[in-house]
Amino acid sequence: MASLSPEERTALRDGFARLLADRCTEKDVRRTMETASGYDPALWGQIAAMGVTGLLVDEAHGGAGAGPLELEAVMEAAGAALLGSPLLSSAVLAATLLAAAGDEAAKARLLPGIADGSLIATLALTGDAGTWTPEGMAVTAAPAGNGWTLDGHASFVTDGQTADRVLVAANGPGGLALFEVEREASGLDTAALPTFDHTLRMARLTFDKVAAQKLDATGPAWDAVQAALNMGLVALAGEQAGGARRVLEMTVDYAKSRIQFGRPIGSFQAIKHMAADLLLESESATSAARNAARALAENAPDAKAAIALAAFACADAYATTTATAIQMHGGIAFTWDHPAHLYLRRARAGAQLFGNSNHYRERYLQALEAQA
Amino acid sequence: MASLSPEERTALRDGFARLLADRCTEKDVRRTMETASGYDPALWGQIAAMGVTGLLVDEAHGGAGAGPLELEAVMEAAGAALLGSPLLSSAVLAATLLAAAGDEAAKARLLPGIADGSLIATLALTGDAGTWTPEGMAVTAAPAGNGWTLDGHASFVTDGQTADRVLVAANGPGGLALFEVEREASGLDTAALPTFDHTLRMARLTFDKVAAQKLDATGPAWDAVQAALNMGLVALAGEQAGGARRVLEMTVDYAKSRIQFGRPIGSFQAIKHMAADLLLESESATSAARNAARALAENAPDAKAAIALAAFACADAYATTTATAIQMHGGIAFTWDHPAHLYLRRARAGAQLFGNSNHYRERYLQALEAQA
Amino acid sequence: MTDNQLRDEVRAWLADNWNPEERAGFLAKVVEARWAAPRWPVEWFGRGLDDTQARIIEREFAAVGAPGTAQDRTNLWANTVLAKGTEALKHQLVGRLLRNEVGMCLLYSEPGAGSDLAGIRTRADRSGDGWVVNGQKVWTSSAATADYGMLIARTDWDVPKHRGISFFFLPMKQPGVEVRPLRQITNEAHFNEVFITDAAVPPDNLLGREGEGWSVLQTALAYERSVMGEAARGPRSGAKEAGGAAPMVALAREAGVLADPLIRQDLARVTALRQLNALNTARAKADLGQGTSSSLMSLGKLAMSRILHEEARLRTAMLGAGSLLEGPDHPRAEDANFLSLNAYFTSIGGGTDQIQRNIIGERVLGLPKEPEVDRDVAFREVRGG
Amino acid sequence: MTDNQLRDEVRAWLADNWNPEERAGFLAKVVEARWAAPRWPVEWFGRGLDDTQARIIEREFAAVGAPGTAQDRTNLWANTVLAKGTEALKHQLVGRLLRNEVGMCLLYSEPGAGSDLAGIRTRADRSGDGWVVNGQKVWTSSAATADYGMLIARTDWDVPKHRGISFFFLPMKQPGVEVRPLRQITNEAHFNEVFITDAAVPPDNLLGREGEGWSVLQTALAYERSVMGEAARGPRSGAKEAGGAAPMVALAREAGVLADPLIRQDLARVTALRQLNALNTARAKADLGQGTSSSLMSLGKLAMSRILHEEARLRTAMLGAGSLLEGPDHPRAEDANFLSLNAYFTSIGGGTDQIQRNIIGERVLGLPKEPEVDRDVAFREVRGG
Repeated sequence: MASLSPEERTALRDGFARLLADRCTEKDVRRTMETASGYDPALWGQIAAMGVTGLLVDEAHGGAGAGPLELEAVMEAAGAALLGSPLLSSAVLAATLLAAAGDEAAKARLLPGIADGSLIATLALTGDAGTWTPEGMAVTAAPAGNGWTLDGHASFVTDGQTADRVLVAANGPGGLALFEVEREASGLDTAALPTFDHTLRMARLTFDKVAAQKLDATGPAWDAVQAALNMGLVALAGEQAGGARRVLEMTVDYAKSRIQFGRPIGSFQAIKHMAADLLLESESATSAARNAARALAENAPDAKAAIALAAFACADAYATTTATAIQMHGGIAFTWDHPAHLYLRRARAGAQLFGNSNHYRERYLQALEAQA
Repeated sequence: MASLSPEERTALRDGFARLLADRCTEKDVRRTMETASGYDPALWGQIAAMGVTGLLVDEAHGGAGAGPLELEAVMEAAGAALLGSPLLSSAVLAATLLAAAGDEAAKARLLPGIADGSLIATLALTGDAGTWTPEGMAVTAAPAGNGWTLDGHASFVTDGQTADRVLVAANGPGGLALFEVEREASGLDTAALPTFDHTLRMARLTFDKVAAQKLDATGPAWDAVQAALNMGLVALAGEQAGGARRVLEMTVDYAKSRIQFGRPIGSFQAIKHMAADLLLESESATSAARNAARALAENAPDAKAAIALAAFACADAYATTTATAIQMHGGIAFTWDHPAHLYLRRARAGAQLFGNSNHYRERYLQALEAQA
Repeated sequence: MTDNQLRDEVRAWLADNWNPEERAGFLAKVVEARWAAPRWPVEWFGRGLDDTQARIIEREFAAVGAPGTAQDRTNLWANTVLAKGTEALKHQLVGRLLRNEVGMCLLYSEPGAGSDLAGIRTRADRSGDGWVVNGQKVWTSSAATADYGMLIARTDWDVPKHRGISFFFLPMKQPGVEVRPLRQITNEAHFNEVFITDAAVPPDNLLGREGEGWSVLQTALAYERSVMGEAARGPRSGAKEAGGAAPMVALAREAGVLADPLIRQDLARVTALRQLNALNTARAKADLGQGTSSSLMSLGKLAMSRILHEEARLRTAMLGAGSLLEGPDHPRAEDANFLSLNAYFTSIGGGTDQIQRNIIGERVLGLPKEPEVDRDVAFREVRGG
Repeated sequence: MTDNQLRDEVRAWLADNWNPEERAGFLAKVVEARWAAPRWPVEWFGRGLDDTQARIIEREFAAVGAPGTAQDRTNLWANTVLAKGTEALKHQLVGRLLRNEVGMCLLYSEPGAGSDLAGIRTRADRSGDGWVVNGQKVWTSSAATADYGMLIARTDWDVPKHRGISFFFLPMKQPGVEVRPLRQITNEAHFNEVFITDAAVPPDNLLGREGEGWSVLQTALAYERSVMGEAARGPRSGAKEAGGAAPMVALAREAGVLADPLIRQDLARVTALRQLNALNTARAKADLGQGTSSSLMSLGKLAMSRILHEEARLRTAMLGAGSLLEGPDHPRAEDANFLSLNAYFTSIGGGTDQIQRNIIGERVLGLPKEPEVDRDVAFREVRGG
């Protein structure tokens, strides 16, 4: 995997941040979150043109061939701007799964489109339990003629209603395997799920003898899923760290300008001390996210621990920051028109998206035990 | 059980509090905690004369025949004053165990002395694990001639080094039973345990064929132990509530008088808000302790839940209050000569004395499930 | 009249007049029979009873489920008018307020005056015998249907902030009063913004004297806080109030997580918070006899804020991924998410937790106040924003 | 000199002079060879090197485990004298301080001046060419053996508090200086109270100018804070510092509670706090290059305070009833209890957590200061207590 230099990485992140500052304002976020797809196709095109959708795709398939460090950097900007888009589903999860599975034909078929943004893919990995573990899957595969058919359901499928292709983990006669399904496939029913985070899109898919193409994975299917989830966790951690920092900035700015009792509320210790504690939270989230990216990029011995740490530390820090920020704003943040709750909703979503913090604390401890 | 009127209860508590204000000052506490026995025999005599040692003993055996409500009230005063004494061991745990076990001969033999303070008794209920459950016991009993002998060990025996009699829960051929052992009994080795709370006395007892008298219990032995522990928990909860209130008072007084930056530190929100949160803690502890006393006195359907609630709520509130109080005092409370750490030590001891807060949260939930 | 005679009289009256199937007109009868505010004097719909006898009446009404009594304790509007209104206003409104014939709203908070309520900048200027009002109010419920708003406005800008405020009954049905719904964080609109432009207040609608509005407000606020305390809302899905332990334990069972040791600890901890608050409240009531203390209310409100946030957090934890969803098809997620947001109604509304801690620290514990930079300063010199 | 030449020189010197078995006299050789403070000018034991080259020297010393270099970064005393001392004091002390021949202590805090250090009331009055000092200091370590104390004392009572302070080197070995050990909450006595009665300060021992002591102090305090940060102590039982995850996980295993799901969550949470702080520190260092920021130190100190309290709490939870005990026969209980108390050394000492939050809020986040009632007021008018 070709890595960018720290300077190139900063330039990429800053360029992306500038694009979002321009095209993903709060007004844009609110407009976009009311649409069915949950993303702005024009902005998506610009993101693609900048190379962000192809960040993780190797150069042979039209991508930048970059890795977790670059991804984490752009996700900080995406999180700060509350970008609603299929970036996580397609450019992170699907792209990583395809690369990890190693089916060359599938890569050739899908990665170029993912890289240039013209094709949106997503993963279907869990049933209604939403556990993101092998036990949580609820699709079965059966051979049918030259191909396969899928039955069952998958839930919490991000961007499931807009994805052109769905990569499905299903249990078949030979154990767990990965399958590619077209959106228009017969027998596939896609029901949009109403999400508390309005910038997020999820669907529940029902499979009734849906024709599917099996990926010819070079290793165990679950390893590829794990690789995708690990990359997804790094992306999510970056998003959360960036979001937490932005929310803290907003809140500190408000505390400097809001006058009560004849002085800025930020001069009161109650507010000031909450801000100080949040700084520690958001700085820790940033450190954790970047450390996870570093460890995954290096495939370091501590990667498992670092990713698990980032998963719960960033989720918790984002939740704390967004929740405290509303309290610090007072009444104004209790209104729909103030952006604070949009961040809170995003934070609550991220805290459950691939499993909760307790789950990742347990994984972190297991990794520490293995190291010790 | 004869109950005092609320007015009589208040008078008893106030009279006891006045005695302690006079005879159990911080200086007295510090002097007494350096002694081997950990209590002041002269003060003990006055406490007995006031009727506090006989509070739970029935009138037929020289006591006041009062109950949990009266006990809780005096323990609030004891906790506030950091009284070091065998009150809990003898007048609460041993007195309740004897009454619950119902061996009339044993009652006649021991209760009058317990009531008038001339005899100190304690319980030996747990081994080195310190679990205060039937599984945690480590003494076995065997018949020997007309009597019994005990073997094994018991740890965390409060006032074990000073008690004239030890009531031991031991497993024998017929299951769990209760035994009375004399301090001077041959084969009984009593090793004082150094305690972090210097106002507390504990010993580890080793039994090597120690002659013991079996209590002729009218019901299962564990029921009597439970009755004693429940009474002990109410006493402890009262002590913790009273201690927490006193520590908060001390801290608020300090915050009013300590000047920094040209004004009392209690005028700063950081200190003021900590104090407000502690008030909620200590008020809640008081409510929980009194509610547990009420429920036990009435043998109410919610008694199990109320006692478990008090056990963890009071322990946690006391721990929080004493820990925060040190922080609020700043440097002066980091000195040995300031009393804050004495309360912290007591709070840390109480939080483990009959099992920790997690244990009682689990019991509370079980009680709720049973009610629901 | 002995207690027994009174009990007999109210019982007989209720037997004759109360029919749960036919509520229309009942309130007027209650008022006419002088049951609505029995502690009040005879000349104002009352009977001049002491608290003990008034409680007898309340118990009898409660026993049959009849509404309308105890308004001398609970009717914010009528109490305020009776205590502080002009004779003309009292004659005009007290009876109608007891009969619930007047729509009312509160015009206190402003965008620039939240925690610092005395920092209001809505102005009331003399105009003929009355006043003309300009400014903006916020967090007003029922504004669209209200006939009057209890309004605080600044009438004197040359004295320190608390001393220049007056308290009015503002007629709402006039062109200068514009009501706009305020969409809350929960996507509901229970509140409004009220824009006031040259709205008129008649001479009789001043309560207390000009410049004494802050003290009139204190009387009224005690009621608002108690309303607030009861207003902490339950699940949106319509399930009964998440009161005791049972609903949370039941939810854990339904969600299949009751065996999870982490959830069990959390359940015990959170349930305990609610129970402890109930015990505190009961103890405070017993200690105080019949009175209530707004300071202890502050402690209860602070506790309730924590309870609501913690319960919402626990609900979320129990649902896991399920909490990602919302809407009527996902009622448990809807509850958890709604309650997570609505908890701020209690932790911010009616005085933030931070303000409550100030109140507890100063009024209950006697800790000294902070230096006040806007004290003893003419309000027009005070920094706003 | 190129980097390589320098590296060769220091390596050769160390090879000739450093023998870990024979440390006596080595420090004097380091000073003589100008390795002790290579960033300092040649006239003051230095080489006038830039930071990069000085780091080369430090790495070579570190590689063989030799002490004595880097004192231009780490020797609080020598740096302070060099920066602010009179020529006479510099000649008298700088060399001896580098050779660690002078016992030193800090005379800053007072019983009445803890968080509010500028509120000191120890006075230094002119007496002949020098000063005579009266007052009381506290939290002084090494006072009993010190030759000098770095002292702040008030020399002008008619200006606001920060402006009337001067900074001295007080000779400790004189009759007017009485040192009494201060027994800490942990039952140790690492600190002292110092009672100063008519103690003399010679004319040359003023640092900076009279009334400029507060700014001299700021220079010195930056060093003290960094010492503080490193001073957070490990278990009393002598086990190695409770650094990474391993010690806590090992302790859980030994205590037989590693399978307890509640302990497991707690272990992960607490271990994470320490790891996150290490990551923050590493990132801050990388971002800042070679410099250090006292503001980020405040964040690290605040984090460390929480870490130490939480680790102590977790140790206690893992031991259960075992934590009731203390003493050498119960080393794990001794550790848990000692650490529970000693955590206050970090959360109170060197600026309480509350003061750190002020610093972070104001200096890092740029939030406005509180109104200061003692600002612009002659100190003799300021309320003390």
